[in-house]
Amino acid sequence: MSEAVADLLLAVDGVTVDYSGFKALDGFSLTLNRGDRRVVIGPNGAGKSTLCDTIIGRVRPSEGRVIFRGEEIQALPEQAIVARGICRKFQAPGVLPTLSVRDNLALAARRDRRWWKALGTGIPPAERAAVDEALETVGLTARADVPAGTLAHGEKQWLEIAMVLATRAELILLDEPTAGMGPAETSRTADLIHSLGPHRTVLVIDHDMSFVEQLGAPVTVMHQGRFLKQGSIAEVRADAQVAAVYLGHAA
Amino acid sequence: MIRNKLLLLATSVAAAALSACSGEGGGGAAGSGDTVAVGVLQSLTGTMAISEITVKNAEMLAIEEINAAGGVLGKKLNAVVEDGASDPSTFAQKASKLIESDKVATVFGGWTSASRKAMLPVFERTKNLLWYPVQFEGNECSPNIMYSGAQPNQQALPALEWAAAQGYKTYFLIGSDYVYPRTANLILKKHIEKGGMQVLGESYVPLGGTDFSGVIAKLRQAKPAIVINTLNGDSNVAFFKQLAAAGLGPKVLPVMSFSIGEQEAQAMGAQLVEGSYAAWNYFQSLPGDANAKFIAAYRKKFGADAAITDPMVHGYLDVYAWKAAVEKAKSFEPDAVRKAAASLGGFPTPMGTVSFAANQSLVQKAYIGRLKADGQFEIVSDSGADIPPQPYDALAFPGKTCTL
Amino acid sequence: MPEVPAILRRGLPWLLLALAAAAPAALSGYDLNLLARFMAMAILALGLVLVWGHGGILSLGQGVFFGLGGYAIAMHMKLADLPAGEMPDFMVWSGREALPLWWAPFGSATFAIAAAILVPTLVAALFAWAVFHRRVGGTYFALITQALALAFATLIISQQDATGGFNGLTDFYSILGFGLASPRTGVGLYWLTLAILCAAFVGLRWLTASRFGMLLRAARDGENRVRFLGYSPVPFKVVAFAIGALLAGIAGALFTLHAGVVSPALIGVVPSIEMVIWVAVGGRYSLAGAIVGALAVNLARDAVSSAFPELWLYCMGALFILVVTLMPNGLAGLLKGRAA
Amino acid sequence: MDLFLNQLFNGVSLASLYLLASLGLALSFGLMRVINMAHGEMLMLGGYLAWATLLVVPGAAGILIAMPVAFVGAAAMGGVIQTVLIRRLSARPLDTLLATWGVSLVLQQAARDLFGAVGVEVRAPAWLEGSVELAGVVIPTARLFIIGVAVAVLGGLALILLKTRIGLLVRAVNQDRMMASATGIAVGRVDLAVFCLGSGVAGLAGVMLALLGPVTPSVGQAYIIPAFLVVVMGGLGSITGTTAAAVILGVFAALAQLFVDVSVSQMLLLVFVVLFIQFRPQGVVAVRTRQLDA
Repeated sequence: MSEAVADLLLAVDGVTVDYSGFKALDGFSLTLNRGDRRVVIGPNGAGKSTLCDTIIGRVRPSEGRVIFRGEEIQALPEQAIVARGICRKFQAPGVLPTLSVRDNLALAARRDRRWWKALGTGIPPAERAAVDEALETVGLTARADVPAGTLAHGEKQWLEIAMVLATRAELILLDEPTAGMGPAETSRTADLIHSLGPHRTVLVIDHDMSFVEQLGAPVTVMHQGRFLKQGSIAEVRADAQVAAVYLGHAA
Repeated sequence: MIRNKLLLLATSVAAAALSACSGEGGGGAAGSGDTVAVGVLQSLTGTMAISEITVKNAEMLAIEEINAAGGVLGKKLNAVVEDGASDPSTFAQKASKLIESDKVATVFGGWTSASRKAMLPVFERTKNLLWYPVQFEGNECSPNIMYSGAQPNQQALPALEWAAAQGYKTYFLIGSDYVYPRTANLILKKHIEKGGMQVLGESYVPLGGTDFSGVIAKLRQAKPAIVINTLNGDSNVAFFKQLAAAGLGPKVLPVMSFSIGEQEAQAMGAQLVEGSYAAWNYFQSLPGDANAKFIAAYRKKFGADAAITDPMVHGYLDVYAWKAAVEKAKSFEPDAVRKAAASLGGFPTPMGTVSFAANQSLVQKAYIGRLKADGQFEIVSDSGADIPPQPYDALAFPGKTCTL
Repeated sequence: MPEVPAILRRGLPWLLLALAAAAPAALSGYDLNLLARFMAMAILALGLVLVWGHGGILSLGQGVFFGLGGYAIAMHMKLADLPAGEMPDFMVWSGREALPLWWAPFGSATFAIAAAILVPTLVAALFAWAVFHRRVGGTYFALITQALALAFATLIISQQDATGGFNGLTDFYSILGFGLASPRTGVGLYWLTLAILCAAFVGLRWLTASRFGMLLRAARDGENRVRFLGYSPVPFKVVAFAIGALLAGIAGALFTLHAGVVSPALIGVVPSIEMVIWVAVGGRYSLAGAIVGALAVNLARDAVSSAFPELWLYCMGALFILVVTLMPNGLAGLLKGRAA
Repeated sequence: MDLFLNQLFNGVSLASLYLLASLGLALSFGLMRVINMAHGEMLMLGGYLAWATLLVVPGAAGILIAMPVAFVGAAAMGGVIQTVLIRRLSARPLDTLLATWGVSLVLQQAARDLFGAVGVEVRAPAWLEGSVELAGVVIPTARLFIIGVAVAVLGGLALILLKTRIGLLVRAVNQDRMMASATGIAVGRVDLAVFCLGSGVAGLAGVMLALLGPVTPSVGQAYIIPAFLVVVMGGLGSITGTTAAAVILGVFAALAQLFVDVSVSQMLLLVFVVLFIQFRPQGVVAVRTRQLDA
C-alpha cells in the first residue's frame, strides 16, 4: 500500500444528507491524513454541523460513504464509531449534568464499555491516570468533584474537550469549541489543540475567524452542503468567491 | 422547622400503619354478648360492582328484618360488610379477615366462580360456612359452601329442553370468555348432540369486550335457529346493539340468555332486548304474596324503580335459611348449621317453597321468561316439579357424584 | 430548607427492619399474612425504583412478570398434591383429556422455582431488547407495556383449560412438603419474604451506586450523550428492565404462596399501573421509600376499602394526581429535601 | 368468500372507530409529546352527553344534536384537564401519563356515582336501524354512518390544519416548539386549543360508540388500549400516520377474528405492533427532527 494511502485516516466520499427535501450535504467530499489539522468554515446552514453528524454516525447519509482507516462506517451505530476512535464535541455542551466532573471524565476514559464491566464502583487505576491528565490539561482539577451541571458555560466547554481527549480518540471533531468563550480562553483552546501532538487528527468547525487564524491550519470552505474552496487561511481570505458567499451574494 | 415535623410525621405514619393493622380486627366474637357477627362479602367496586351491590342490599335487608323480629336464638345479627373488589385474591383475603379477625359465624357472598374458588380453601381451612347466591358451572362439592345458585341442570338444561320443545334444531353458543360460559357450553354441547341437534358455532369475547363484528359475521353465515348467550355485563349491551344494527334483533333471531336479568334489561333499554328469552329460578313477575312483600320491602329501602333479580332473591333467602338452620341446630357452630340446613326440608321464600338437598345445593324450579317492552319477563314455561340439583353432569362428567 | 437530620435519613431502612423483625411476635396469623403479602409487593416496588427511578423507563406492565412468577409456583403446587399423571380439577371440568405438555416439568419444585425466576427475566429481556434496540422509549414504551399487560391477561383468561382462565389457580395445600395451612409455615414464609426483601434492597443499593447505575442514570437523562461517549444505552436499559422483571417474578411467587391464589385480576392493566403509584408515593429514587410506599398504599387500600368502598377509587385517583404533580420524589423526597 | 368480504367491511368499520378514538390523542401527542390517559373518559363523557341529549330531544334528530353537544362538552372537560393538570407537567411526559390516569379513575367513579354503575341506555334512532345489502356484503347503516362521520372529522381536521390560521400555528408548534414560541406564537394557548379539539373529537367518538356499544362508567377503558396502539404505530402525531395505522390495525383485528378467537386476536394485535416498530421505529410516517435528545 503506497505511503500516501497508508496515512489516509478519514475519507468523506460524495456524501449527501437529505432532510426530506432540504439537502444539508450535497455530494460533499473531504480527506484527512493522520496528524492533520483542518478547519471547516462556511456561512450558517452550509452543512458544517451535519458533516460532523454524518462522520460520528448521528445522521445516516442518503448517498456516499464515510471511510475511517479503510473501513466504511456510515452504517454503524454511533457507539461503534466512537469505539473505533472518533470522538466529537457538540455545539451545546454534552456533559452529564448530574454526575461529577471526575465521573464524566471516568466514563469517557473507560476502555471496555460492555455493561458487565461497569459493575464495579470507583475508577479503575488504569483510567485514573488518563482522568487526572485530562483534568490537568484543561485546568479543572480543582473542580473535579463538583456536579458537571453547576459548571460555568466556559468550564463546561473545557470539560467536554477534556472528555474528548480522555477517550484517547485518534480523530477529534470539535464543533465550535470556543462558542461562548472569552478571548483569553479562546487562545488557550488554540494552544491546547496545538499541544495535542502528531498522533491526533483534529477537525474543527467554526466561524470565529480570529480563532481560525490562531490555529493556523488549512481551511476548507463549505457552501450549501458543497465543497467550495480549500487552502491556507490567507489564500481563502483573498478568494473572491469565498468573500461573495460570506457577504451573501450568489456564488 | 415545620418541614422537620412533617417528615417525622411521615415516618411515624408508616410505622404506626404497620402496627395499627394488628389492632384493626377485633369485631364481636361469634356468640359472645347479645350479638353474633355475620359476614357479607360482595364486590362493591370494580367490574362486578353493578351486579353485586344489589345482592349485598338484599342480604342486608334480610339481616335487618331478622333483627327487627328479635334476631336468632335471642342474639342480634351484627353484619360485617367487606368489599371483594372484583378480585379473587381480595375475596380470599377478606374472607380470612371476616373469619379469623371478625370471628363471624358465617359468610353470605361471592358472585363470579373465580371469587368462590378463591374463597373455597379459606372456608375449608377455617371450617366456616359460605352461602353462595349465584348460578354457576357446578363441578364443586365442598362441605363448607351452601350452593343456593342454580346448578347447570337447573338453568342451562331446562332452557335447552324448552328450546328443543319449541323445535329449535341448530344452536350457536356465544359467551364471555370466563369459566361459567365455557363450562356451561361444554355441558350444553354434550346434551345438544345427545338430543340429535347441532351446534353450528361457538365464540367467546373477552370480558367487557365491545366488538362483535366478527361474531355476528359468523352468526349470519351459520344461520342458527337460536343463539344461547352467556355473555356478562356490558358485553350484552354491545352484542344486542350490533345485532340490531345488523338487522338480526331478537324478533328475527331468537336469543336465550343466562346472564340477563331485570336489572341488566333495564340498563340496556328493554326495547333493545325485547322478545329475547332468559332462564332463571326466579323472575320479578312471579306470582305469590311472599314475592310481592319482598319486592315492596326492597323498593321501600333501595328505590322505587329497583329491579329485582334471581341472585338477589337467593342472597335474601340464604340469610333466612341460615337462621332456620341455626334455630334447628340450636347452635351457631358452622358444621352443626350445615347439617341442619341440609335436613331443613322446605322453607318459604319469595321463590316459593324450596329446600336444600343432601349435597347442600338448593332444590328449586326453573322458569323460562320472554322479555316484554317494560323490562319485565313474561313467564312462558316452567319446569313443573322442583329440579333436584346435580353438581356433576352425567354426560359431561360421568361417574362423579357429590355426597356430603 | 433546613438539612434533614442525617440519622433519620439513613435511619429509615433500619427502622423498617426493626419493625419487620418484631412483626411475627406482635401480629396475629391473619395480619402477619397480610403484611407478608405487602412485603412481597414491596420487592416488586424495589425493582421499579431501578427501572423507573434510575432507568427512566416507565413500565405499566410489571403485572405480567408478577403473574409469570406467580403462575410458575402455582402450577407446581397444583401438581405437587396430585398422584403422578393425574390432572388438576379445573382441567377435568374444562373438558381436557390430558395434562398439557408444558405443565409436566412443573411437577419438580426446583424446575418451578427456577422458572419463576428465569421466565419473567428472559421474557422481559427479550421484549425490552426488541423495543429498545430500535430506539423506541419513553411514552411509546409505556403504552406498549400497558398493551402487553392487557394482551397477557386476556390470553391467560382465554386458555382456561390450561391456565385456569379467569378463576386463576387456587386451592393449594403444600409447598416443598410444608403444609400451607399450618401457622408455622406462614411464619416461615414471612421470614423468607423479609430475607428476600432485604437481599433485594442491599443488592439494588450496590447496583445503583456502581458505574452501572451511573450510566443507567446518564442514559435516562440523555441517551445520545451516552452514545457519544461510546456506550450503547440499550444493554443497560435491558438489564435494568430484566432485573425489575426478576424481582417482580419473585414477588409474584411469594404473593401466591401467601394469598393462596393467583389470577388474571392481579396481572392486568389496572393492577400493573397501581404498582407504579406505590413507588411514586414512596419515592421513585429511594429504595426505602418504595418499600414504605408499597406498604402504606396497600394498607390504606385495605383500611379504606373496608370502611367506605366507593371512596377508594377517589383516593387512588387523588394519589395519582397529587403525588405525581406535587411530590415528584414522594415521601422520601420530603425526607431528603432535595431532588435525587 | 362473502364472510371474508363482510369481515373486510367490518375491518373498515372498526378502523373508523379506532380512528375517532385515537385522533384526539394523536393531535395532542404530536404537539405536546404527552398522552392523556383520561382520553377514554372523554369517550365516556360523549356517550353520557348523547344520553342526556336524547332525554331532552328524543326521536330521529336526537343523535344529530347530540354530536355537537358531546363535542363541546368533552372539549370543555379536556380544556379543564389541560389547564389544571397537564400544563403543569409539560416537562414530564411520563408523569403526565400517571397523573391523567388518576383523572381517569376519578371521572369513572364520578360517573358511577352520578349516573349509576349499571350504565345508561342510548338507542340508535330509527333511520340508523337495519342494513343495506351490497354484492353479498351486509352493511349496517349505523356502521356506514360512523364511517361517514369519521371521514368528515378527518376532512374537517385536515381543513383546519391546512387552511386556517390556527392550523398554521398548530403545525408550527408541532414541528419545533422552541422556534414557534421564539417567533411569538402563544404556545400555551395553541396547546389548549389542540387539547380541546382532541377531547372534542373524542366526545364525538363517544356518541358514535354509543350507537354500537354500552354507555357505562368503564366504556372508555375498552377503547383506550387500541387507541394507544394506533398512536404508537401512527408515528409522531401525524394525522396521515394515525389514519393509516387505524386502517391497518382495524382490518388486521377484524380479519384475525376469522381464524382465531377474539382474545387471541388481541394478543396478535400487540405482537403485530411490536414487530412493526422493528422495521419503522419512528411510526408509519417519519418526521425528521434535528434535536439532540427528542
